[in-house]
Amino acid sequence: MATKNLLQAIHEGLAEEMRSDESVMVLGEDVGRAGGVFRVTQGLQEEFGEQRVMDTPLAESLIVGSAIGLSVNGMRPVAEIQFADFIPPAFDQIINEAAKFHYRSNGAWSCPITIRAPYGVVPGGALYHSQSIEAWFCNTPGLKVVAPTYPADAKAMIKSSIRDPNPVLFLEHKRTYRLIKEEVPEEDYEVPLGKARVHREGSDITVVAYGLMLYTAIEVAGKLSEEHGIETEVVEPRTLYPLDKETILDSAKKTGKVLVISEANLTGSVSGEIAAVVAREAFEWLDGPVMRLGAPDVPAAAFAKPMMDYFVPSAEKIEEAMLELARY
Amino acid sequence: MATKNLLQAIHEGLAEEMRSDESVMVLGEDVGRAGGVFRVTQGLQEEFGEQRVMDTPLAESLIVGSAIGLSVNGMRPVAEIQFADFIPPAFDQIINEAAKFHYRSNGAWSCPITIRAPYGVVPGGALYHSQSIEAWFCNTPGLKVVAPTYPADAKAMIKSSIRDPNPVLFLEHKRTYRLIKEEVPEEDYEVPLGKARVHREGSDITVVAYGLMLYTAIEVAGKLSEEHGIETEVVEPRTLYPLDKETILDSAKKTGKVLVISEANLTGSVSGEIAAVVAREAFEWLDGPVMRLGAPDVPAAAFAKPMMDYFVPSAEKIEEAMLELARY
Amino acid sequence: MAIRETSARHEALGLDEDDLHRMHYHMLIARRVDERSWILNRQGKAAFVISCQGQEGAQVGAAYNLRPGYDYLYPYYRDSGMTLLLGQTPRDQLLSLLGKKEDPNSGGRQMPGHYSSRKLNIVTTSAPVGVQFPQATGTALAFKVRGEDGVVLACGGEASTSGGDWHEAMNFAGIHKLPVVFLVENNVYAISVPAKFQVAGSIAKRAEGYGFPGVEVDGNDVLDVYEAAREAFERARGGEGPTLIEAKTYRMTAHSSDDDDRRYREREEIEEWRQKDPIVRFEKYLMEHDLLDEERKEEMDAEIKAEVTEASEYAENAPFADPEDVLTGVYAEN
Amino acid sequence: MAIRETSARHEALGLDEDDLHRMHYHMLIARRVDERSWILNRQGKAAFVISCQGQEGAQVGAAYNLRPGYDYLYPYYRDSGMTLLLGQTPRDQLLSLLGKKEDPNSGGRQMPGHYSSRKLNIVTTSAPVGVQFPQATGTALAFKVRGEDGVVLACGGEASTSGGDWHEAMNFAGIHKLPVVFLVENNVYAISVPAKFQVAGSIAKRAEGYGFPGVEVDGNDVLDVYEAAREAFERARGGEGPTLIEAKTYRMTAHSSDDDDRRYREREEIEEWRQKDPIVRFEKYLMEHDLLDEERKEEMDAEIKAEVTEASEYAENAPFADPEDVLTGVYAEN
Ligand SMILES: Cc1ncc(C[n+]2csc(CCOP(=O)(O)OP(=O)(O)O)c2C)c(N)n1
Ligand SMILES: Cc1ncc(C[n+]2csc(CCOP(=O)(O)OP(=O)(O)O)c2C)c(N)n1
Ligand SMILES: [Mg+2]
Ligand SMILES: [Mg+2]
Repeated sequence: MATKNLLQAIHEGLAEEMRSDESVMVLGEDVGRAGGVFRVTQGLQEEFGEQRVMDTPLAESLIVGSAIGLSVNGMRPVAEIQFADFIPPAFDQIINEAAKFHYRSNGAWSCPITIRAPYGVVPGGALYHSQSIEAWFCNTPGLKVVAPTYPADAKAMIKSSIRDPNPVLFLEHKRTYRLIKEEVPEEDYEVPLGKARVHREGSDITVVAYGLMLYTAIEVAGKLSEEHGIETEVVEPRTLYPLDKETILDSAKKTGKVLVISEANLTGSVSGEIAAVVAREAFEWLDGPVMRLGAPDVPAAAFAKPMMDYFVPSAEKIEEAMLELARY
Repeated sequence: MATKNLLQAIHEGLAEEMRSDESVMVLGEDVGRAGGVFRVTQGLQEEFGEQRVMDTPLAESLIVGSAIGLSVNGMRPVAEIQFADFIPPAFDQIINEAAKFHYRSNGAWSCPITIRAPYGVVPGGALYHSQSIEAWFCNTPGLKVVAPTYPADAKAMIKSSIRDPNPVLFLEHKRTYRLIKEEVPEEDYEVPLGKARVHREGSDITVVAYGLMLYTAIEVAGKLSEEHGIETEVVEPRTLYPLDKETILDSAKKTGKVLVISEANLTGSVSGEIAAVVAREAFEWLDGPVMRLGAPDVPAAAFAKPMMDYFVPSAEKIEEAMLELARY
Repeated sequence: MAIRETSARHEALGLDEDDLHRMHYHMLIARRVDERSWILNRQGKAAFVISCQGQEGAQVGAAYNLRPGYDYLYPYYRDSGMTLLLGQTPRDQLLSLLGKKEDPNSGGRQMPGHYSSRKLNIVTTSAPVGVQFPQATGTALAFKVRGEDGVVLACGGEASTSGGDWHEAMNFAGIHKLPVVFLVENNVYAISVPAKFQVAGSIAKRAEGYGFPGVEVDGNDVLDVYEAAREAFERARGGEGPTLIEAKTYRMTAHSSDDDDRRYREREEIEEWRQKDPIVRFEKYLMEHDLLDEERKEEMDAEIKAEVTEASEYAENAPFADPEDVLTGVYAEN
Repeated sequence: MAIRETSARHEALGLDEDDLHRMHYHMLIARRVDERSWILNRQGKAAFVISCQGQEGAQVGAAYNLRPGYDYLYPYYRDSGMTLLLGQTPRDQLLSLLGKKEDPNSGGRQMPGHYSSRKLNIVTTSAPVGVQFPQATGTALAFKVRGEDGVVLACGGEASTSGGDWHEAMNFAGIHKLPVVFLVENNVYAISVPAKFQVAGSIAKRAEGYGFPGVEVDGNDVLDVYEAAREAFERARGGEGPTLIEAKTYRMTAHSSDDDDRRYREREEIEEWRQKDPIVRFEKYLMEHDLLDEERKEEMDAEIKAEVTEASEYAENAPFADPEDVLTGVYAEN
C-alpha cells in the first residue's frame, strides 16, 4: 500500500471514479492540459480526453451552472473552483440552484455534482488566495459541505461525494496538500459523508478541529500529554454540513470540556454552530465553557509573511487555549 | 409627531438624506417610476430625477458593483436588492470587494455604500422570496449588517448606514413592513450602528430576537408575565455584525437564561454565533443551557399557506421554548 | 394573391393542417388557463398569478420543435404555452396555481409558473432570473459528450439577458458549438422597467459577437417563430451549434397579480398591442386559408373552456399537502 | 517614402518628440522593473511575480490619454506600464513586490500587481478577475451625474470578458452612454487556457451588440493603441459614451512565478512573439525617424537600470509592517 499526500489521494480518487464511471467528468479553469494549478487533475485529460476533462472559461457561475445542467442529463460532473476565494460568483448557482433542485421539484430532479475548492491561508496567497469560506455554505439545506484533512479520508470522500445524489462542496486546505503522507489503500473503500472521526482518545478535554488546525491540534495534544499528562480527545468533523452532532456530543459529554478551533475569522464561523450545539445539548456535562479559537476578525490574510503568520492561529496560541481549558 | 410603519419610516429616512446630501443616490430594479415593489422608494424619482433614482438592469452584481464605483467617486449610493433571495449574484462584489476596499488599500480607499434587502418569509413568497440571508454575510470583516425592526429605529439607522464610511447591508423583514405603526420623530435623531436595544426589562429569562420573531417574542413575553409571572428581558441586536456583545452579555448575566430566536434555518444561523458568545462569556452566570429556536433546516418556505405557516416558528413554539427555559 | 403567397408559407414550412390546429389549440388553451387563473385570483382563491398572455405564439412556435422527453426544455415562468404543448394539462397548471399537493411541478412548494417534469424533460424552473442559461449549456454539453443529437431550448425574458449568467452561457455555447437554442421573449417590460433601460443595443445582434447566428423575429407570429426555431433546432442537431432567437412580443397583462402597471405604462400602448394578439392573428391566418371557421373556433373554444372549468373545480377541491411535508425531500437518497 | 508615410503617423496623432520619449521611457522602465522582479524572485527575495512583459505598448498607449488624479483608472495586475506612467515609481513597485510596510498599494497586504493610489485615482485593484468593470461604470456614472467630463479606463485580460461582470458593465455603459473606456489586453492565454477555449467569436465585435464602437488594435504597437484610445477618450469626454478596445498582444512570460508554461505552450510560439516585442518595435520606429539612436538609448537604459537598482536596494532594506498591523484598518472611521 503506497503512502500518498492529500493532493495525490484526491487525484487518485478522481481518476478511479472516472475509470469506473463514464459519466464522471471534470471541469474548471486550467484543469486540462495544465492539470490544475495545484496539479490535482494532472494527467486526467491525457487519459480521458478534452471533453471529460474540460478547461472552462474564467466564469465560476458557468462552471457550477453547467455542472448542474450536466447532472440533470445523466452526468456526474466534478467542478473545480481554482481557489475558494473565487467561488462567490457561483454562490447563486450553488445556494439557490443546486441545493434546491430536489426540494423545489418535490423530488423529481436531483443534482449530483461535486464542487472542489482549495481554501485556507497559504504563504504568498494574500487576501484572495487564503479565505476560509465554510460559513457561507453551512446554512443551506440541500447542500453538503465536506472538508477532509487526511489523505486516506480524502480519497474515499471524494468518491462518496461523486456518488452522492446531492450537491457536495468538497473543501481542500491548500497548506495540507503536501504536508503529510500516509498509507492510502488502492482498493475501493468507504468513508461515508456525515461522519466525524476521533483521532485521539482522551479524557481531559475535547478539541474539535479540521484542516491545517487539526494537524496543529494533534501535535499540541501530544505535547500536552507528555509535558502535562493532559489527555486530549481530538475530533474531526470531516463533514461540516450537516454536522455529525452525535460524535461531537459523545466526546463533549465524556470530557466535559470542549475547544473548537478553526482558521476562519472567528465571528460567524462554523465554530459558532458547533459550540452552540455543544453548549445546548451537553450543558449538563460541561465542566467549563465551550471555548473557540479562530483567526482574528480581519481579512484573511495579508501578503507579507510576518503578517500572514500573525493571522493564523499558531501552535502557541492553541496550546495556551488548550491549557486554559484543561485547567478551568 | 406622526405614526409610521417600517416601510414609511425607511422611505422618510431615505428622502431626508437625499434632500440634505446631494451625493446620495438610489439605484435598483423598479425603484424609479414604480417606486419599488414594496413602494419604499415611491415618489423619490419625481423629486430627485432619473439619475439620482435610477432603474437599473436586472443585474445584482452590477447594482452593487456600480454602487461601489459611485462611492469611490464621491457619491453615497443606496442600492436596493429587490428581494434578499436575489443577492447571491452580488455576493462577490459585497464580500470580496466592498468589504475589503479599505483594508486592502491600507486605508486609502473606502466604500460608503448601503445595500437594502427585504428578507424573510411572506405569504405567497415561496422558495425565492422568503429566505433569511443574514448568515451569509456575518463572517465578513469590513462589512456591517443591520436589521432594525421598529420604524423609529429603522429611520435613524438607514441614515446612519448612509453616513457610515463603510459598506452596510440593511435588512428589512418584509412581513414587518406594515405590521405596526409607531411615532417616528420628524427631526434628525441618532441611532448608532452596532448598538443593541433592550425592549423589555426582565429578571427571569433573556430572549434575543429580531425581525418578525421579535414582535412575536415580545407578545409572548407579555403573556408569560400575565399568566405565569415570568419576566422576560427582550434584547434586539439591531446590528447583526459586528455584534453588540456587551448588551447581550449584560442581560445574560442578569437572567442567567438565554433563548435566541430567529426565522432563519437554525443550523448555521446567526443564532449560533450569539449562543456561542453567551455560552463562553457568561458561562459562570448561566442557570440553564443557551437555547435556540429557529426554522427547520429545509428551504424557506413552501408556497402553500399551510406549509409556509408550518415552517415559521409560531407563537406557540416560542412560548413553549420560553417556558422550558424559564422552568429549567 | 396575398393568400396564395401566404398559403405557401405554412406549406413551405412543412406544416400540415394537424400541425396548425395543434398550434392553435395550445395557444388558445394556454390563454384560457391564464384567464381562469386571474378569475381565481380575484376570487381570492389564487394568491399569485403570472401570465403568458401575448406570448403564446412565441412559446408554441418555438417549443413545437421539441421532442418531448428527449430534448430538454428550460422554460421561464411565463412559458405555460410550452409546457401545455409538451403534455402538461390545465389540471396540472391549476393545481400548481393553487399550491395543492398534486401540483406536478413542486407539490405546492414553488410559486405558480415554476414548471417541472422529469418525464417531459422540463427542468425544474427557478425564480432567480437567468440561472437557467448556464444550466442549459451543461445539459447540451452532456448530449455532445455522449454523441447524441438532443437539443436544449432555454428561455427567458429580455431582462434575463442583463445578468452575467446569460453572457457566460452564450460564450460557452459558442466556444463548444453546443446544441442549445436560446429564446429571448422580449415583451418590452421587466416589471416596470422598459427595454430601453434594460438592453443596450440589440439582443439578437449580440449572437454574432459570440460567433453564432442571432435572429430577431415577430414574436406574435407563431409561424415566424416556428420557422426561426426550426432552423435553429436543425443547426443544433446537425452539430453546427447554438442559435439565439429574439422574439419581439408584448406582455399583455400586468407583470403579475402583485403588480399595478398603471404606475408605469399607458393604456393606449396596451391597446395597440391587443390589435397584434398572436392568437387573433393566427386565427385570421387559418381562416384566410379555410383551415378554420367561426363555428369550428367556437366549438374548440367551448371544449377548451369546459376542460379548464373542470380542471379548475378539480384543483379547487384538491387537498393541500400535509404541512409536515415541508420537512421532507431536502436531500435525495441513493 | 515608407518613412515619410509613417512619419506622418505620430505627427498626425498630435504627438511631439517629448510625448514619444515619455512613452518610450515608461515602456522601458516597466520592462526593467519587471525583469528585476524576476531576479529578486530567483534570489528567493520575492515570493510572487506577475509580469507586464509584452504588454507595455498597449498599457502606455492607452493610459497616455489619462489625466492623472482627475480621470480614474481601474488597472489589472499586469498594468505596471500604466501605473508607472501615471506617477508610481520603481520604488513603489518593488516595495509592493516585497510586501514592505511602505508598499503604497496596500502596505504589504496585497500581492504585487494590486495597484492603488488615491492621489492618482488608481482604484484599489482586486484579484478576482472582472470585478472592476461594474465598478468602473459606477465611477463613470458619478462623473455623468455631476456633469463632469472625467473618463474612466477599465482594463483586463481576455479572460476577464468571460465572467458576467464584464457583460453587465458593457450593457449598463451602453444604456447610459457612460464615459468609460474598456481595454481588453488579449494576450492569448489565461494561465494555461488558450483564447480559443476562452472567447467565442470576437471580443471587439461584441461592442456593437451593446450599441457602441469596438475596435481591435495591434497591442504591440503603442501608437496604434494610443490612436484608438485617444478617439475613445474624446468620445467619452464628448458625452458620446463608451468604447471597447481589444488590444491583440502576447504574454511573454509565464503567467506568474508560480506557473510553468512549458506544460501548455511551445517555445517557438514565444520566440515568434519576441520578434514583435512592443519596445523593440517602438525603438525601431523612433530610430527610423531620427528620434532615437543607439547612444541615447544606451544612456537612457543605463539611467533606468541605475534607478531600478537603487529602488531594489531600497525596497530590500525597507522594513516589513509590524505583524500586529494586520489587526488595523478593517473599518473606515468617519
Ligand atoms: C436575479 C433576480 N433579480 C430580480 C428578480 C425579481 N424579478 C422577477 S421577474 C423580474 C422581471 C423580469 O423581466 P423579464 O426578464 O423581461 O421577463 P418578463 O417578466 O418581462 O417576462 C424581476 C426583476 C428575480 N426574480 N431574479
Ligand atoms: C474570478 C476568478 N477566477 C479565477 C482566478 C484565478 N486566475 C487569476 S489570473 C487568471 C487568468 C486570467 O487571464 P486573463 O484575464 O486573460 O489575464 P492574463 O493573466 O492573461 O493577463 C485566473 C484564472 C481569479 N483571479 N479570479
Ligand atoms: Mg420582459
Ligand atoms: Mg490573457
